[in-house]
Amino acid sequence: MKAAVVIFPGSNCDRDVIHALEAVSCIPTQAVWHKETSLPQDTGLVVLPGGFSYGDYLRCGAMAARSPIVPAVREHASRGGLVLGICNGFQVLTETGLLPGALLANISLEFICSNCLLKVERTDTPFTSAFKKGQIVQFPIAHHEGLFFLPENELEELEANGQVVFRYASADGSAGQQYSPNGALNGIAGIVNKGGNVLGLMPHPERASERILGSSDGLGIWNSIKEWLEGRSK
Amino acid sequence: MKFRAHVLVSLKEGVLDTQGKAVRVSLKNMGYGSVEEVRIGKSIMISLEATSRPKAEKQVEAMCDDLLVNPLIETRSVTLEAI
Amino acid sequence: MKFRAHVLVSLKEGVLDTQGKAVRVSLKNMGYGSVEEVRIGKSIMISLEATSRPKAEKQVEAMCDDLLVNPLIETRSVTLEAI
Amino acid sequence: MDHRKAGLLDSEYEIICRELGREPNEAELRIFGVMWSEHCSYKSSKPLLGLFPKEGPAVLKGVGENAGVVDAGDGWGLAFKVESHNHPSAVEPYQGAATGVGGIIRDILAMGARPMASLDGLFFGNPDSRKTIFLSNGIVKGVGGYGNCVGVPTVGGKTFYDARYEDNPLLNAFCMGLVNAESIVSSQTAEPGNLVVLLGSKTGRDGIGGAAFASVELGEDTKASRPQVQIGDPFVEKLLIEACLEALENSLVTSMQDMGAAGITSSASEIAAKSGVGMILDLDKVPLREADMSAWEIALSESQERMLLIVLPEKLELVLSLGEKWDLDCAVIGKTVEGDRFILEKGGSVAVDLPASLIGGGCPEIRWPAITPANLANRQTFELENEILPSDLAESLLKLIGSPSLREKTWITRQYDSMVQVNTIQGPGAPLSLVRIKENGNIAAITMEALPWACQLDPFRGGYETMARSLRPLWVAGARHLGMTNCLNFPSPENPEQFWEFSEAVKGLAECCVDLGCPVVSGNVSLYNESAGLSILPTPLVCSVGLISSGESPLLPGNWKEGDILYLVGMDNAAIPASHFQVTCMGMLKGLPVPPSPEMERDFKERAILTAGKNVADSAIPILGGGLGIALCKEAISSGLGAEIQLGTPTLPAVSLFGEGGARALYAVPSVKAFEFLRIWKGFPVRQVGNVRGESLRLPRSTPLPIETLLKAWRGV
Ligand SMILES: Nc1ncnc2c1ncn2[C@@H]1O[C@H](COP(=O)(O)OP(=O)(O)O)[C@@H](O)[C@H]1O
Ligand SMILES: [Mg+2]
Repeated sequence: MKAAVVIFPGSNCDRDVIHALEAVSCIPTQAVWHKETSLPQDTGLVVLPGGFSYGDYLRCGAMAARSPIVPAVREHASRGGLVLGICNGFQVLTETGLLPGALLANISLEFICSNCLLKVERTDTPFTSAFKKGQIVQFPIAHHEGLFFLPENELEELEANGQVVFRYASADGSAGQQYSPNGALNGIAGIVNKGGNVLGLMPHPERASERILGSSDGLGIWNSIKEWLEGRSK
Repeated sequence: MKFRAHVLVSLKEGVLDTQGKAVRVSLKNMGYGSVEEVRIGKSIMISLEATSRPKAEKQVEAMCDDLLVNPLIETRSVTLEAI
Repeated sequence: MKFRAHVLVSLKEGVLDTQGKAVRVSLKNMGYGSVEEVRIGKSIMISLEATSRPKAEKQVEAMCDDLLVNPLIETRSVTLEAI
Repeated sequence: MDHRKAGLLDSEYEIICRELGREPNEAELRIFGVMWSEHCSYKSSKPLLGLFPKEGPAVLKGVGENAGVVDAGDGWGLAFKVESHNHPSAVEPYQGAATGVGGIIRDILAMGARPMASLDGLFFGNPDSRKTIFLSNGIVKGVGGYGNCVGVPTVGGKTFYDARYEDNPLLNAFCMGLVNAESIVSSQTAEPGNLVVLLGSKTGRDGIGGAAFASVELGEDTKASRPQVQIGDPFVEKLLIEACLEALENSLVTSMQDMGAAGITSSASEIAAKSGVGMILDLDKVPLREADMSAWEIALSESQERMLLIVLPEKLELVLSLGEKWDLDCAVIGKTVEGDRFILEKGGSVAVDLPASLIGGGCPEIRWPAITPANLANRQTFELENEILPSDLAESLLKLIGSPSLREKTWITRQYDSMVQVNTIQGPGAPLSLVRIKENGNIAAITMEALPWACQLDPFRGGYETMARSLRPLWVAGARHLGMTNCLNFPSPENPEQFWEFSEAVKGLAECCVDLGCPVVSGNVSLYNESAGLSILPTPLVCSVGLISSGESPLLPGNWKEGDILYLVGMDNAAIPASHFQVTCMGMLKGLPVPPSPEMERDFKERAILTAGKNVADSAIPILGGGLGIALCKEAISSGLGAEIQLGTPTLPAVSLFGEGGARALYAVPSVKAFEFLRIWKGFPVRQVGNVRGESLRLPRSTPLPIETLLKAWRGV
C-alpha cells in the first residue's frame, strides 16, 4: 500500500514529507491535488502536510478543511485507513472534526522555530509502534498557532481515553504543560482519534529524519507506518 | 438586491484570549491604567447579492456555519443591511 | 464609571486585503457564488474606568493612536457605551 | 507637468526631448521620472560597479540578469542576489520587510530557480530606543511572516546596531535558489510575435512611485508624499512560485521577469530592451483591483506578487489553465513586435510611445564629485601607546559578548522557519549557513558580512576586509567560493565626502574580489539613506556563496572535545580600531583597520580548505567580530566546555584577544592530529593558545569564567 500526500494551496512541507517517505523510507508515495475528489487506488496512508494552507488566513487550516478532497479523506479514515496531519495538517484535521480540539496562537504570540523534546506516550498506534514507551525524541517545531486547546471536560475525556500520543517533555523524561513551548494544554503535542488511525501533531518528524539535519528520531514514525502498510499489503 | 453583512466573531468565554491579554498589558505599560479588559475578535464584512433579505440572512448564516466560525472556540453576531 | 468601547479596525480603502481575498475565493469555491467582496478587520473591545464619557472617549482615541491602529494602512471607528 | 516634479534633472529632460524629438506627455514623463531614478537607473553608481570582476569559471549567468547563477555541479546552478528594502521598512516595518523578502524571492524565481534559502541583513539604531524597538520588532516579524509562509527557510543573516541607523534602519534581503543549468531563464530571449502575459495578483495603487521614493532622503515632506504602502501576500507568492515552476517544467514560457520597482513598465521595457524587441501593451487588459486607474498608475504600480511571462501563442491555452489551477489572475496584456517601440495603450488610444532602450538605458550617468572627508585624518588618529586599555580581560569579554551586536539573537532567529525544505545543515547562529543540495549531494555555503565601523574609518580597507571576511568562513568550513553578491547601502552621493566614502568602499570590495578570484554575479545599490542630517555609516554588505562537494563533510564550530589543543592561525597584527572592543569597551571609534594582505588570504584559504578536507580538527571558527575573545566564548558556549588560555605573545593581551581583521581562525585539534595539522599550516603564522579543559574559560591572569556566566552575559540575563 502507498502513501498519498495532499497538496493544498500554500502547503510548503509537502515536498519535505514526500522526501522523507519516498527517498528516506522507501514508501511509495503519490501527491494528490486538493481539488481531486478521490484518493489514488491502494492508498494506505494520507498525509496532510505542514505549511500555510490558504496563507493561514481566517483560521489556520479552516479553508483547507473545506477542500474537495476532504470527503475522500474522511471516508478513508472511517474505513480505518491511516491519516497523518503534521503542523498545518494537524490544524486541518481539527477543523474537519477528524480530531478534537483547536490550535490557538502560541502564548508568546510569536512564531517559534526550534527543536523540541517529546515524550512518546503510546506505542500501540500504527504511527508509533517503532518507538519505546516513554521514549524521549527530538523533533523541531515551526508554527505560530500550536497551542492545543479543548474545553476542560473534553480535555479530561481525551486524557482518559489515552488519546495523547506525544507530549512536550524534558530530557529527564518529565512531560506536561510546563514544557510546552507554545502554551499547549497538558503539554499536548500530538493526539490520535479514538480509533487510533488518525494522528495529528505540531512537531515535524520529516525534519528529523536524517542525521545530516540534526536528528533522525522521525524515522520512528515512518518505520512504524511502513510496517503497518506492509502488514496490510500481505 | 445587494446586501452587506457584518459578522462579528469573538472568542468564547473561557477560551484564552492571548492577544487581548497582551494588548491589555501593553496598554497598561503605556500608562493606560484605567483599562480593565481587552478582547480581540474578527470583523468580517461580506457584500453579496440575494433576491430577498431572508435569503441573504440564510446565506450568511450558512457561510458562518460552513467556514467563517469555529463553534468550539468562537461565537458570532450577524447584522445585515441592504445597500 | 465603567465604559465599554468597541473599536472596529479595518484596512483603508485601496489597501490590499490579503485575508479577505482568500476567504472570498474559498467561499466561491464552496458554492457561495453570490459573494462579491469580503473584507476582514479586527474588533477590539475595551472595558475601562473613566470619570466621564468625554474622558473615556479621549482615552480610547489616544489608545488607538498610540497602539491599536496603524494609520498608514488602517482606519477605525469607535463606539462607546456606559456599562 | 513639470519634469522636476517627476524627479528629472533639467539635463535629463533635455536628453529625453532630444531623443524623442518632442516633449513627453504626462504618463511618459512619470515613467522617465521613475525609471531614471537612482533606484532603477544606477546613474550614480554605474561607473563604480564597473570595477567589479564579473567573470569566472563558475559563473553561468552574471550581472545583467535578475540574479547571478553559479555552477553547483552536475548540471545544477545556484541563483542568488541580495537586495535592499530600506526606505519601505523605515516607514512601515512589517510590510516593508515582508515585501523586501517577497521581492528578492521573485528575482530568484525569474531565473527559473526554486528559491531554497534566504538571509536577512538588519541594521538598527540605539537598541533601547522606542523607535528601534518598534522598527526591529516589525521588521523581524515581517521577514518571518513572509518567509515562513512562502516556505523558504531563513538560514542566516546579520544584525548590527549603531545610533547612526536610528532613523534609517536597513533591511537587506538575500535569496538563493536552485536551477537546472539548462533551463536558466533569461530576459534576453523574447522574440517578435510572442504574447505578454501577466500572472499573479491584481494591480492596485500600491507603491506607485516607490522607486523614486527610494531615491531621495527621508524628510518630513517625503513622508507626506509617500506612496500607498505595499502589502505583501506570501500566500499568493507561494502559488506564483509553484505556477511559474510548473510552467517552466513544461516549457511554456520563453522568458520571464519579476515585477519589482516600477512594475509593468520596468519589467516589460527591460525584457524588450534586452531581447531587442518592441512591445505593445493594452493596459485595459490588466486585471485591476481598483477601478479608474490612469494609464501611468497602472504602468507604474508596484503591486506585489506579479510576474510577467513571455509566451508563444500556441502555449497560451496551457498557461491560462495553469493560472486557473493555482487560482491566480492570468491575462494576456500585449505582444512583442519588431523594433524598439514600447507602446502602452488605454481606452483605444496610445498613452505612451517610447523607445524601449531609452527607458532603461538612456539615463546619463552622473559623476558626483568626490572629496576626502575633512575629518578623515582625525578619524584615523589612534595611538595604542597613548591609550589606557581596559585591563580586566574577563570583564571586557563579558561586556563584549553582551553587547547589542554580539549577543545572542535567538529572539530573532526563532521567529524564522530555518528548516523548511529539509536542507538546512547549519542554520542561523553560526559564521556561515549550510544547505545541502538534494539533487547532487553537494552542500552550498553562504555568508553575509558587513563592517560599517571599519568602512567609516577607512572605506577602502573596510571594503576589502568586508569582502575577505565574507570568504574566510567558507574556507574554514571547507568550501570553495563560487561568487558573491552585494548591497551597497550608503547615504546621499550628492555630498562629495559621502561619495568619496562610497567610491573607496567599492574599490576595496572590488580589489579584494580581483585578488582572491571571486566574481561579482549580482547586487543592488541603495543610496540616500539619511535624514535630517543623520547619515548611515557606509554599509556595503556582501553575501558570498561557496560549495562543498558531496562526500566531504563540513568542518563546523561548536565541537570542542576535552583535551583538544587550541591553535590560533593568522597574524598577530589585528587592529583595535573599528573593533567591537574599541566601540563597546573604550567608547570610541578611531584609527586605522588592518591593511589588506592578499598573499596571506590566499595562503590561509588553501590551508583552511585542506584542514577541513583532511579531517584533522574537531572544531573550527573563523575570527570575526569581537576577535579571538568572542571566538573562544562562542566555541565554549556551544561546546559546553571550557579552556585554559595562554596568549604568550609580545603584543598586549587585549590586542591579541580583541583585535580584529586579517585572515585568522581558531582550531581545536585532538593531540594525535596535531602533527598533521601543523604540517598543513607550515609557513603560516600558527601558535598554540591553550587547551580545552574543564567548565570555565580561563584567560591569563583573570578570574575564570564558567560557561554558565558566559551564557548569561550572552543572553543578557
Ligand atoms: N552592487 C552591485 N554589484 C553588482 N551588480 C549589481 C549591483 N547593483 C546592481 N547590480 C546588477 O544590476 C542589475 C540591475 O539590478 P536591480 O535593478 O537591482 O535588478 P532588479 O531590476 O531585478 O531589481 C542586476 O543584474 C544586478 O545584479
Ligand atoms: Mg528583477
